Amino acid sequence: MHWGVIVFPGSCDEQDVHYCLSDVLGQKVKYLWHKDRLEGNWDCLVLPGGFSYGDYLRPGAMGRFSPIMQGVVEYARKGGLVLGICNGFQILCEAGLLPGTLVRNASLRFACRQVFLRIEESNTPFTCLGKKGMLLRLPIKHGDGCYYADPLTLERLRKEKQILLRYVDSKGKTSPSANPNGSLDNIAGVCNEARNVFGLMPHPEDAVESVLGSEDGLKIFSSLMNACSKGGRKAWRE
Amino acid sequence: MARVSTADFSHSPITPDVVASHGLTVEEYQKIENILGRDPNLTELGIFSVMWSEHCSYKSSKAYLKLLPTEGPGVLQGPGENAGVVDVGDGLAAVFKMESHNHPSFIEPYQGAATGVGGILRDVFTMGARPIASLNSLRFGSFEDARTAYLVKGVVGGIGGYGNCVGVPTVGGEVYFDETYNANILVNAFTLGLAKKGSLFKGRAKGVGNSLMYVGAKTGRDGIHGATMASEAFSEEAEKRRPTVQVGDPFTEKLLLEACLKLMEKDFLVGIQDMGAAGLTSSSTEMAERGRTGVELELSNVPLREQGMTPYEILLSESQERMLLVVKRGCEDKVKSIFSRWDLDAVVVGRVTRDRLFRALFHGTEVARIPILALTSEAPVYSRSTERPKDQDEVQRLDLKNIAEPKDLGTALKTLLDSPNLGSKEWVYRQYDHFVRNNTVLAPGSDAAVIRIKETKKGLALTVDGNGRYCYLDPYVGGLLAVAEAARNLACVGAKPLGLSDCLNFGSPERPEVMWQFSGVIQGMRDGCIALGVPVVSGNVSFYNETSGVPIYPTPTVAMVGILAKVERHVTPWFKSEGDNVVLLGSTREELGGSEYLKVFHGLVRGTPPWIDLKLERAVQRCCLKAIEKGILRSAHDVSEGGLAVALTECCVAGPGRPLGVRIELREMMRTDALLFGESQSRIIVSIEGKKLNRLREIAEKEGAPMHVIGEVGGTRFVVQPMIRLPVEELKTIWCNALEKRLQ
Amino acid sequence: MMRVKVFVTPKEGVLDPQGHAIERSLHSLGYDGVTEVRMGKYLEFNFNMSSQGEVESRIREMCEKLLANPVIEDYRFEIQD
Amino acid sequence: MMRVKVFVTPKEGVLDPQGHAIERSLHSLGYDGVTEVRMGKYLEFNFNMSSQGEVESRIREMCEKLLANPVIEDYRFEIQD
Ligand SMILES: Nc1ncnc2c1ncn2[C@@H]1O[C@H](COP(=O)(O)OP(=O)(O)O)[C@@H](O)[C@H]1O
Ligand SMILES: [Mg+2]
Repeated sequence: MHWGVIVFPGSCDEQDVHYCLSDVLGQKVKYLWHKDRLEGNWDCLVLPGGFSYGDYLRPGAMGRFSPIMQGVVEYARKGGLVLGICNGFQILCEAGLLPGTLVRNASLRFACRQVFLRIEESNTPFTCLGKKGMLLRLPIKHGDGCYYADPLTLERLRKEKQILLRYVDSKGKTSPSANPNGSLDNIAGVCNEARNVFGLMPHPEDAVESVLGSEDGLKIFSSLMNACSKGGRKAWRE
Repeated sequence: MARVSTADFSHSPITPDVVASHGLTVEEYQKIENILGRDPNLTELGIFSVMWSEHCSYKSSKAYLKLLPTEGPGVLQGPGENAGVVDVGDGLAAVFKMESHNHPSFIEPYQGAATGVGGILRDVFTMGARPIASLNSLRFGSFEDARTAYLVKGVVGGIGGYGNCVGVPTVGGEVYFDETYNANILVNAFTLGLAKKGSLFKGRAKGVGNSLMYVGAKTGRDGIHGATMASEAFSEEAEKRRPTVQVGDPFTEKLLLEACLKLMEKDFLVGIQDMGAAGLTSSSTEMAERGRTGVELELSNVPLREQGMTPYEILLSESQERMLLVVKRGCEDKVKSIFSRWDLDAVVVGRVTRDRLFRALFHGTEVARIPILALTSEAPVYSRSTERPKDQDEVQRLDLKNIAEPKDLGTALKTLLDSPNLGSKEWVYRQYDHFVRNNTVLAPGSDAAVIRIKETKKGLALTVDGNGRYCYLDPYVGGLLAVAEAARNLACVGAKPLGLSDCLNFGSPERPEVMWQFSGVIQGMRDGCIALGVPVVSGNVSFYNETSGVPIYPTPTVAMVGILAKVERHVTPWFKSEGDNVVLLGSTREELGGSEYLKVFHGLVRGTPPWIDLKLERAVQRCCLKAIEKGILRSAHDVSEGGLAVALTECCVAGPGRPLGVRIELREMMRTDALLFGESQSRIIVSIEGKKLNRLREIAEKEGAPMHVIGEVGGTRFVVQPMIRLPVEELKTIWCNALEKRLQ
Repeated sequence: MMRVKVFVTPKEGVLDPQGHAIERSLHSLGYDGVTEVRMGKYLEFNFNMSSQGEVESRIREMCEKLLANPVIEDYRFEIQD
Repeated sequence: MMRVKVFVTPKEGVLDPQGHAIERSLHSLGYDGVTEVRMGKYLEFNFNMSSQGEVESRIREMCEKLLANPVIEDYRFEIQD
C-alpha cells in the first residue's frame, strides 16, 4: 500500500505518522510537500496533526490553500482515501471535504490526555476492523477540538451514519465529563457522505506500541490496510 | 517617517548620566576608554553595556561556577557552548540546557514564558540536535496575592502555546508557590535534543572571508536594553522608538528549526548561533571569540520590521526567532535556497575577519570598532563580597518543643494534600502536549519523565528539582539536596544520571548576603555532583530577582538527565496490585525544619533543612536501581515535600485507574508529625510482590540500604495505624483539586 | 490606498465560549451590567487597487475565502480612504 | 441600555505574527495589494448602567483590567445607544 503524508509548514506529527506506518506497520510512505502539486498514485493520503501556519487566524484556515490541496480535493472527489488527524481534520473541514468545523475547546485551554473513544460505525475503510461499540484508548492534544455543525448538518450526519467516533468514559458511555472539549454530541471523528474521507481529533499514530501505553491506534491504520487489500474494499462498502 | 540620522546618533555626548543609564559604573567606563584609547560613541557604549551586563558576562558568578564539576567520561561538551552534550551510546548524543526567563514573564506572562521556551529550543537546535523533550520549572507567589492566578495562567499558557506549536513535547517540570516569589516569579525552561555524535555544530566564526548570514524573523525594536530609554539621546521621538515587549512567533520558530536541521545535513555551515540576549552583537562576538577571529557587519543588510532603525537598535534588538550562521564562502546561495523553501529570510550581513575586531558598518560608514576580547573574555570579573545574613542563626533555630503536634493527623494530612505545592499538577501539564514525536513512555505525573530513543532499546529520563526554602535556611545543604533529589527521582524510574543543567535564581549579587547564599549553594551542588557522579554540562545564572530590596529565596533548579539501558524496564510511582508489600528504603529521622508541614500548618519557615548522608543516599538510590533492573519492583516513589504520608497518598491516588488503598504500620518512636510529614532525605517507597521480598532484601543488604516493610496495598482506605483512617477516594479528590480550584 | 477594517463575529446561535468566559470575568470584577458579550476578530490592512470599482467585491472574496469561516462566523467590513 | 464595541489591536511596533501570516496568505491567493495587516480582537456587549456619566470611564477600566493587555495591546471603543 502506498501512503502519502502531507507536510504543511507547521505540521508536527508527520514524522509520527511516518514512523507508525513505515517502522511499525512496514508500509511504503512518502512525504508530500505542501508547495508541490499532487502527483502519482496513492492508496491513502494522510493530513497529519500540528499547527499548520501556526494555527493563526483559525486552525486549518491557511493550510487549506496550500498548492497541494487542490490535488487532494480532486483525489478525494474521485473516491481516494483521505485521513485527517487533528490539524489535518481541521484542514479538511476548512477545505469543505468534511462537514462542520472545529472550534476552541469549551475549557478555553489546550487539552492533552488519554481518552476513550467508541467506534460508532464499522462500514468504513477506517474502521472496518473494528466493531460497533468497540472502545479505543488514544491520546488527544489540541486547543481547538470542539466539533461544531449546524443542527441540520448534525441531523444528516446522524442519519447517514457519518459519525465514526465519540468520546466516552471507560465504560463506553457518552457523558459530559467524558467529553474533553465540548464537542457537540461527543463527536470525535466524522466521515464524508461517500465514506472515503475521515477526520478525527485523537492521535492514533501516537498509540501504536505497548511501550507508549496503548496500541489501539493500530485499529485505524490496519483497517485502512485491510480496506485496500484485495477484496477488502468491497467488504466495507456492503 | 522621521529618521534619526546615524551621525547624530553616534556622536551624542556621553555624559555620566548616559553611562549610568546603561548600567555601567564609572570604573567600567574608564576601562572602556582605556581599551579603545578614546571615548566610545553611543552605539559602542550600548554594545559594552549589554556585553558586560551580568546576563552576558557572568561577571559576579564566573569565579564560583568554576567550582562545579563539569567533566566525566560521557561528557562531549561542557559549559561554554550553546548547550551541553552527553554521550548516550549507539552513536547518539543528548544535547540539553536550561534557561531562565523570569523578568519578562512577570511583565507579560504569556509572551515572556513563550519566548523563554523559544530561546531554549534555539540553543539546542543550534547544536545540530532535534529537540525531543522539554521541562519547565516554575515559581509563583502565594495565591493570596491577586496577581498569582493571572501569572500562572499566562505562563502555563505561554509555555504550552509555544512548545506545542513547535511540536516538542513538554514531559515534566515542577511548580511551587510561596510569598517570596510574589513580585519575582521564576520561569526556567529546559530542552533536550538528540543528535548524531559526529554531527554536532558549534558557535564558531572560523575561516577568514567566510560569510555571516542572518536567517529567520526580521528585526524590530523588541526588548532593546531597557536602560537606553532613559538616555538623553532617546528623548526625541521617544514614544515611537520605545523598546517593545517581545512577542513569540512559534510558527516561524518551527520553520527555522526545520530549515536549520536541513541545512546541517549539508556541508555549507561552519558555525551557528542563536541571537538571544543582546542579539546580533553577542552572537557575532561570541562566535568570533571562539573562532579566534573578528567580524565585520553591514547593518543596512539586516532585514528590518520597522522603519528608521538606528545601528544602536539593530545591534541590540532582541527580536526572537533569528539565527546567525557562518557559511563557507561560495555557499551563500545554496543556503538561501534551503531557507526559501520555508519562506524564511537568509541574507549575508557580514564576514569573518582576521583582525579580531568587532566592526559594524551602516551604509558603509563604520559605527563601531571594538576588540572582540574586550567584549568577551576580558570583560570585568568581580569577586563580590559575601556575608552570612545576620538573622541566619535566628532563622535556623527551631525548638520542636514549642510546636504542637496536630491532634487529628487525618485532618492534617488532608490540609497538606490541599496545599498547591503538594496537590496534583495536572491542571498545568494538561496544557502541554506530551505525546508528540511518539517517544513518551512516562508522561508528567511520575517522579521523572521517560522517553524512548527510537531504534535502540534505551530510554532517557528527565527531571527538574529545587527547593528554595531549603536553600534559604541553609544554602549549602539546599544546593546539595537539589542534586540529590534529582538523582533520586531518576533512580525511582530506573535511570542512571548522565549529567545536569541548572538555573541559579538569586537576588542582587551586589548584596553580600546574596553572594553568601550563592557561594553556599554552588558548594553544595558541587559536593552533591561529586558524590553522585553527575557532571554539570550547561546552565544559567539569573541575578537581581528582588523587589524593594527583598531578594527571593535562593533558588537553584537542577534538571537532570539519566539513561535506562532497557526502557521497558521503567517503573511508575503508583501502587499496582492488592496484596503487594509496601517497603520503605531509607530511614525516617525526627526532623521538621523547612518542611511544607511547618509552613502550611504552623506558618513557619524555620530550622535547618533535612539532614543528608551522601553514603546513605547513594546506597538507597543504587538499591532502587538494581531492584528495577532486576525487574522485581511494582512501583517506586521518592519521599519529598509533605513527607511519608503525602508520598504514600500519591502512591495510592496518582495512578490512571481507580485509587488503591493501603494499610501501613510504622514502628519508629518519634513525634507523629515528624514521622508522617517530616522530609527526611534518602527515602523511596517501593511496592513489591511478597514472594520477591527476599530478593529485594539481598540487594538492600549488599548496597547497605536500610529497608523496612511498612505495610500492604489493598482495600479502599488509607490507613496508618493507629493515626489515620480515611477513604482513598476522598484523598484523591482533595489532591486532584488543590491547584485547579485556585485557578477557576 | 485604502485602509480596510474587517470584523468577524460568531454567527447567531453558535456558541461563543470566549465571550462567555469574558462575561463571567467581568461580572466577577463587579461589572454586573454587562450582558451578551460576543467575542470576535478584528483585522486592519491597507489595500491598494488600481480599478476602484470592484474593491468591495474583492474584499468580500477575501473574507469568504479566508478571513471568516462561513460555518460559524459572520463578517462585515469598512473601507476608509 | 447601550451596545458597546471594543477594538483591541497589537501596539505599534509589537510583532504581530498572525497579521504577518495572514498577509502572506492573502498574497499567495493573489491579493498583492494588501499590506500592513494587523490582527486584533473585537468585542461587543450590552451595558446597563444607572448613572450615565461615568460609563466611559467604566468601560475604559474594563479594557485595561481585562479586555486588552496594555503591555502589548491598544484598545478603542464605541458606544451606541
Ligand atoms: N510545570 C510543570 N510542567 C510539567 N509537568 C509538571 C510541572 N510541574 C509538575 N509537573 C509534573 O507533576 C509531577 C509531580 O511533580 P513534583 O511534585 O515536583 O514531583 P516530585 O516531588 O517527585 O519531584 C511530575 O511528574 C512533574 O513532572
Ligand atoms: Mg520535585
